[in-house]
Amino acid sequence: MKYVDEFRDGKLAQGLAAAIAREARPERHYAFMEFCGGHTHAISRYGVTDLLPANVRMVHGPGCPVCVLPIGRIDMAIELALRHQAIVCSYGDCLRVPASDGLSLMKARSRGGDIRMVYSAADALKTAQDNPARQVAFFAIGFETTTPPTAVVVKQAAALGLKNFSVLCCHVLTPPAMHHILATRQPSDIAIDGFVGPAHVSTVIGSRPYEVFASDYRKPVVIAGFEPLDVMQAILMLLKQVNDGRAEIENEFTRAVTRDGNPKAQAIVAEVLELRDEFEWRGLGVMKKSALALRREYAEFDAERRFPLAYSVVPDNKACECGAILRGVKRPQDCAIFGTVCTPENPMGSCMVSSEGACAAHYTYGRYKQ
Amino acid sequence: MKYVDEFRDGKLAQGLAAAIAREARPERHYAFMEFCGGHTHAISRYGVTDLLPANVRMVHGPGCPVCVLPIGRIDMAIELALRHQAIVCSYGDCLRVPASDGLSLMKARSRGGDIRMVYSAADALKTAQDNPARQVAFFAIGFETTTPPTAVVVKQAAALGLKNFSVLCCHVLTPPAMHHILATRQPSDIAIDGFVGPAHVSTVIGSRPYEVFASDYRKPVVIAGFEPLDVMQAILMLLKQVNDGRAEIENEFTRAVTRDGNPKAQAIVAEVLELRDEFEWRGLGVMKKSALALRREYAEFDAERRFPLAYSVVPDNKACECGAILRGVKRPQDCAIFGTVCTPENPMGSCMVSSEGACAAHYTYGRYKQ
Amino acid sequence: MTKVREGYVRPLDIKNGRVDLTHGSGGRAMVQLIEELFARHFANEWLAQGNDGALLPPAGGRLVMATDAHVVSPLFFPGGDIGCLSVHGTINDVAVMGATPLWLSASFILEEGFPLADLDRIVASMARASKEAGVPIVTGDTKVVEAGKADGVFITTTGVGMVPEDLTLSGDRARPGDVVLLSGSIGDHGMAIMATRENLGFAAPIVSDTAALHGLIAAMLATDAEIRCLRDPTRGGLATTINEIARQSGVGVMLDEAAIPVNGEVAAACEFLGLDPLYVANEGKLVAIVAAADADTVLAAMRAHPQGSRAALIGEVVADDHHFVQMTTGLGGRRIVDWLTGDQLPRIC
Amino acid sequence: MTKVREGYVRPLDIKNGRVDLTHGSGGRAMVQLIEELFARHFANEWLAQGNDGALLPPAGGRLVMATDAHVVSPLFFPGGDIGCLSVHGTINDVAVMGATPLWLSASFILEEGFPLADLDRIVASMARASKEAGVPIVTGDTKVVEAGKADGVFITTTGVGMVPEDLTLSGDRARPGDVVLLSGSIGDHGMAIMATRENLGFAAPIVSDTAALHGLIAAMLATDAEIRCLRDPTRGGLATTINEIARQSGVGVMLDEAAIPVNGEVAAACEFLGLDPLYVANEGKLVAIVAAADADTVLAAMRAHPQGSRAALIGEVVADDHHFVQMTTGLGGRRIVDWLTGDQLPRIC
Amino acid sequence: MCLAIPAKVVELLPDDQAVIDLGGVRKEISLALVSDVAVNDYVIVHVGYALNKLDQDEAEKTLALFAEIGQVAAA
Amino acid sequence: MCLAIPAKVVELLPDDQAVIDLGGVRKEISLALVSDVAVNDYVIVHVGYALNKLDQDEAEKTLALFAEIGQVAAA
Ligand code: SF4
Ligand code: SF4
Ligand SMILES: [Mg+2]
Ligand SMILES: [Mg+2]
Ligand SMILES: [Mg+2]
Ligand SMILES: [Mg+2]
Ligand SMILES: [Mg+2]
Ligand SMILES: [Mg+2]
Ligand SMILES: [Mg+2]
Ligand SMILES: [Mg+2]
Ligand SMILES: [Mg+2]
Ligand SMILES: [Mg+2]
Repeated sequence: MKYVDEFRDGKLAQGLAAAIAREARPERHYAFMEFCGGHTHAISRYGVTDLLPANVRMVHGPGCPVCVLPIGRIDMAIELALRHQAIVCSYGDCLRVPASDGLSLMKARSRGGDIRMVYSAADALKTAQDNPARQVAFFAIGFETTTPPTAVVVKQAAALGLKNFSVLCCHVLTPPAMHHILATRQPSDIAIDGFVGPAHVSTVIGSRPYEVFASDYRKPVVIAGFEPLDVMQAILMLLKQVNDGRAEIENEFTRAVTRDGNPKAQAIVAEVLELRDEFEWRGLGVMKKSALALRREYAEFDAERRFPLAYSVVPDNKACECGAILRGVKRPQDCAIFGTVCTPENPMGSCMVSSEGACAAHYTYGRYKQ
Repeated sequence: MKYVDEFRDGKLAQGLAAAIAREARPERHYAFMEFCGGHTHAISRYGVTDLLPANVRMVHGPGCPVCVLPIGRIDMAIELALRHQAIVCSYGDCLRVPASDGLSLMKARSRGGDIRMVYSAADALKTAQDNPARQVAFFAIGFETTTPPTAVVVKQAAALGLKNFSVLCCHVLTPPAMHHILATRQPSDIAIDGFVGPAHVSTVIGSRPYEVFASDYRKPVVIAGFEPLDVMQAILMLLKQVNDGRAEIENEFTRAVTRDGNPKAQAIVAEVLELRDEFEWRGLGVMKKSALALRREYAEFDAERRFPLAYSVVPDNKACECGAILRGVKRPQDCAIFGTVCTPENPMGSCMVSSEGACAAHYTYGRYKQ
Repeated sequence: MTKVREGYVRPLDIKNGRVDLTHGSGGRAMVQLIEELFARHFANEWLAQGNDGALLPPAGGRLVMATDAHVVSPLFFPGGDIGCLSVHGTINDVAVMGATPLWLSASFILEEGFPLADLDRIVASMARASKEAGVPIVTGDTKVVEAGKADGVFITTTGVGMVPEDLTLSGDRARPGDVVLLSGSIGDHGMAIMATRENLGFAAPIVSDTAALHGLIAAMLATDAEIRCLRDPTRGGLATTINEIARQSGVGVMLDEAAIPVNGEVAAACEFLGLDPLYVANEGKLVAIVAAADADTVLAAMRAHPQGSRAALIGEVVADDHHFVQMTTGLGGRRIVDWLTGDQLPRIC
Repeated sequence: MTKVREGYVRPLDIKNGRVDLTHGSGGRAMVQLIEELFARHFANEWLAQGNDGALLPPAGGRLVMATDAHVVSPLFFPGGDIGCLSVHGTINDVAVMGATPLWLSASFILEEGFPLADLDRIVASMARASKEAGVPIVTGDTKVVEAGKADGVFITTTGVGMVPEDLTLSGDRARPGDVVLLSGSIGDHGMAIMATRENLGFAAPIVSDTAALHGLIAAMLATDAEIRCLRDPTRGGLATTINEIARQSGVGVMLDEAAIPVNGEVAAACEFLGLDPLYVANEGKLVAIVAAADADTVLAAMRAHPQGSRAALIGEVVADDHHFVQMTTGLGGRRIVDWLTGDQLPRIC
Repeated sequence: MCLAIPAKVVELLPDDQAVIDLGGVRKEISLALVSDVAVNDYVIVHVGYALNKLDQDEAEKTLALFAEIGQVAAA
Repeated sequence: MCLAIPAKVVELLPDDQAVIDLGGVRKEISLALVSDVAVNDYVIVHVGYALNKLDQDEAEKTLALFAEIGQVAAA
């Protein structure tokens, strides 16, 4: 696989590992947060940590869209299926996320909900066209990466004049989350020396939105691809910035990310969606201007307006440390119920749900280190 | 089972058999037609023929409502299910009757038709109430016995204001068939010395409608129950009439049949249904005033008016002798394809379909005699 | 470090849980279902091997192997459920071959959404039936299909048994002059199922006869009488079973209606539905074709066993090129007892 | 008099016919389906006995019994169909126990409306697979359920085989120091199924590896090497199978990612779907745990067999109280290879 | 098809419904087509509807007649 | 969740659709979010949509840099 296999090459990894080992000064510790679940996954699945010196530590960030989805939003999707008898189309990632009353979308299926996994927003639209007598709701979640396809299908549905298609819009934005993490850090929290910045989000929005973090918070940010060598190279670049005393925004992922991103995708999103005043993130709480909703012009495709749906805040399990983990101030193994009560089969918190979640990644790929 | 077992008693049967043997004059042959499939079934299932002298022969008549149902009517029911996507409710007897294109209601089910067996017209009505979003058509077949329940549910549907219930009315009348048989007999046909008249049909219409056969055609008629002893007693009564030179209407089934029948049932039928000008009977052809249709006041419950349905005449298999068998001029074993091409699994003609059909009864119960 | 219980942690919620697709995925959820539900009920040393199949001790003699899928609806009925039925049905197929049933396998096809409580009840019933019969379930399989692609649960069981070298019971061994024995009343299972059908709308105190027959069969074989063939008249009823034997052996059979036991409620329910009890399914009855000289011996052995207390001689084998099964009716006439034609019955086994 | 052919007359319309409820009724229509479709394809002396089960010749040694329900969707896929899969799958479960597979039973659950032409194709494929493997289908059963209560056809097969007295292969025999051998590329079956799924919308020249492995296994056993255990990594893939063995034996396993063969298209399709080939099903591959000293001998025997030409040593058994399966990644790092969690895959077996 | 059974009325229900008994088997049927049916009456039941009352005197007379005929014939 | 793959465009289809190839696996995707894509271009594909073109020069430069870094480190 061109442009995939090369970025997983074991020999190049050895070289990057050696360079990282050289660059890391033995007298100090480094902690970098990889913002995205994609990075978390690459680090875990390829065992990148084993190639890092002991004094370079990676801290998982909040960039897993499944993890930050609050229970109340999944409850809404289940309500669409069970109470409003809509066909609910969902990306596979969301099917097993625990919701209220011991349910999940998967369990709602086994209680009669017509919930279908789709691989693309386009499949959801097609489902609506194929089932004209049924209401079809697309459970749209994801960061800026996944938002443009949702905007495309809403425009298409409008052009087609579909009366049975709507979107339960749960799209969220990465910069507010990064602000939140930096703004809420306490002096007692482990210091974070820099960020591995989003890969595919940045293909859409570009690297420019992260410049403010380098300048305002004096933290180096390196946009990096999701292949393991990309992550290693980003770590090397972060080490150099720290050692040089710089706090800049750098781009390792030049093959896909530019400073301005994809203007066409941005325009379509801006045409269909608008900022919400506020939105609850699981683990992080309510954040202002951190999510998107359908514009009034597309109101008839908004499941929240088409159906009598109300959002309720559902608190997480009390023992769950997801919030602290998502903010990078705790590790999965710091949670009292990690691996005992909370496992990928029976996730208690959001970080255990997606394989990109910090707890699931550690459970699935990393437990041997304990 | 009170009033059932007593009428199947082997010892009483011996007595009646002895009386019949005495009454039958050895110097002549007797042939009686049992009009109803119910009688045919009782004779076959209980082996009544074995208890009759060799010179008393029973000839099967046309009184099997499944047998006389023309293929074109079944095609209409299938069309309701497959083309109009209605739920078709049918008595079990009709499910396997071969229709056009190698189909039957059962096979139409396996091609996706929603065809449901009901035990009662009331179940069909309930199906409509339980499936308000679907059209439900009741495939109403049968003689005067089965007609009143159909009339009842049409009245109920009207009272309930149901918009999704209709009846494909195929109810037929026994007297026209008896007329037809007597009127079409050729001098070369086996003489029929008398009729065992309908049992349950007569509970509804009474014995009066048969009086005309005794008077006009000079044939004795004995109304008889469907238990084997009833049939034997009727045979004895017919023998006596023949031997006495009488041609009267007599009633063996006094426990359930009066001269006037059930006036309440007759009134309900008259209120809901009216005579058709003509109707095709399988094997017997088109007969005037021989069947019923919904009155104009109940037109909205008439499947033939609610759906674009047209009746087409479908000829029987050329080799099939059903017509002659139903008229009592041939026996099943006179048909060239009896038991080879035509079997209960693959019926070619109507008489092989219902266990009350002459060919099926002979195949299922009587073949050993060949 | 955190102590992780082997493989999974939170117990199955048997009370309120439902089968979902993960239970058939081959992953941890499936392992948990197998261990906490199936293995708990079926517990035996062979199943505990935990391999792809069961390794069983040497067993001398010829093998008998029989299999049946069980798709009965409803799953629970008066006198039993799909679980015990699936054990009895296959044990009986092995036993009527003259074999001692030794081992069973069980394979489950579960519909997404099926309540675990019902599954637990069914599996417990299987375990009880297997234990009572002394025939362990030594290996199994579980698959889950999407909601709407099955009907709750289907269970296929396969049985293996051993027959002594000198014993061969087979449907082709009936000879003119042999007698036909029946172990008890007919139609109970099928009518018990029918009575549960709401749309038939009748109520009757009819209980399925589902039972394992190998004990009765052992008692019959112990007489050393000349038993030609045994068979359990399940789907299609007595009529179909007798026709099968007549066809396999190339003979005719003459039955005596008056000798065939039918419980009153079964007869009455058949009357209502226009059915003939000869065609209604049984799950705990057997038919034996026996040399005439040994009829009394075998009948006595049957009657001495609780499952054969109403055993009766119901007919005899006759020469007939057409292989017709005929019957002297209660009325004194004669009729053919044909194969079952069609089927308008609910699913019964 | 009319000569009536035994029991039924007009042949099944295999070309255009469909399964209907009468085919499961136990009556003549069912007998016809069995004779004109199943028995025609499976023809063998044991099935021809026509009894409730098959009477099989004496077979020395210990028995192995294994069963699997097959519910794969779609029924026909590149490289096979549910028919041959149901034969291979159960033969393999018997064979990985070290047994010579001898007999199969087959039980069918058919959905009303299923085209007889498809059934015929499936049964012919089973017959071919059974013949090629030399393992006859000796008994069977057929049930029909109403349209909408199943999904075309489900097939449960049960296999019986014999193991020599001195051979015991079992998942609990892996010991630290043993090596892990794999017979060939992983993920082919599961991805071949996925590629047929319209809603996944990808096209790839991937062919299922469905195959009977008892020939390969016989060649391995003929080396007299110390083979601890064999297993076919089906549902849940290689990862799940290795975890099962680690758990049963109470050991850990360290795999080497670079040594595990994965076909390019399978890897690419996994990339598209975000799947890990370690969790994708195989139907013609086996894993062997072998004493280290015998690794080369067994590997050579495997590679000499056409089904093992790409056999590889993919890891070793280690002591580990957590029974973790770990893997050295292609990158040079290390990760846990956990049990499969959840399942978003189509039905594969 | 014209199958009908004589059964005893054991309970009258609202809406012209009744429970009948035949040999221990009970079923709910409709009395919409008959008048003046009381508990312990026998009715002829067809597709879930009583078609008529069964005249028990006549039934006994018929059976007595059968018995008499048999005796005469045997004489 | 943000899983995206670089794949080669092998065919342009009507309605802004295209066929892409990744290691022998082909899939139809949408080009609605990108401009000026030609056959043989590589695109980053996410949930069935191309998010961006992949700059092949930059990819090669990055790989070359990795190799260089490795050599330097090993030196
Ligand atoms: S282990 Fe579970 S409960 Fe604990 S922090 Fe992680 S997700 Fe939350
Ligand atoms: S045997 Fe068949 S074809 Fe011949 S008359 Fe009877 S029904 Fe018709
Ligand atoms: Mg069987
Ligand atoms: Mg059985
Ligand atoms: Mg049997
Ligand atoms: Mg299995
Ligand atoms: Mg269902
Ligand atoms: Mg198995
Ligand atoms: Mg298997
Ligand atoms: Mg296996
Ligand atoms: Mg069977
Ligand atoms: Mg289906």
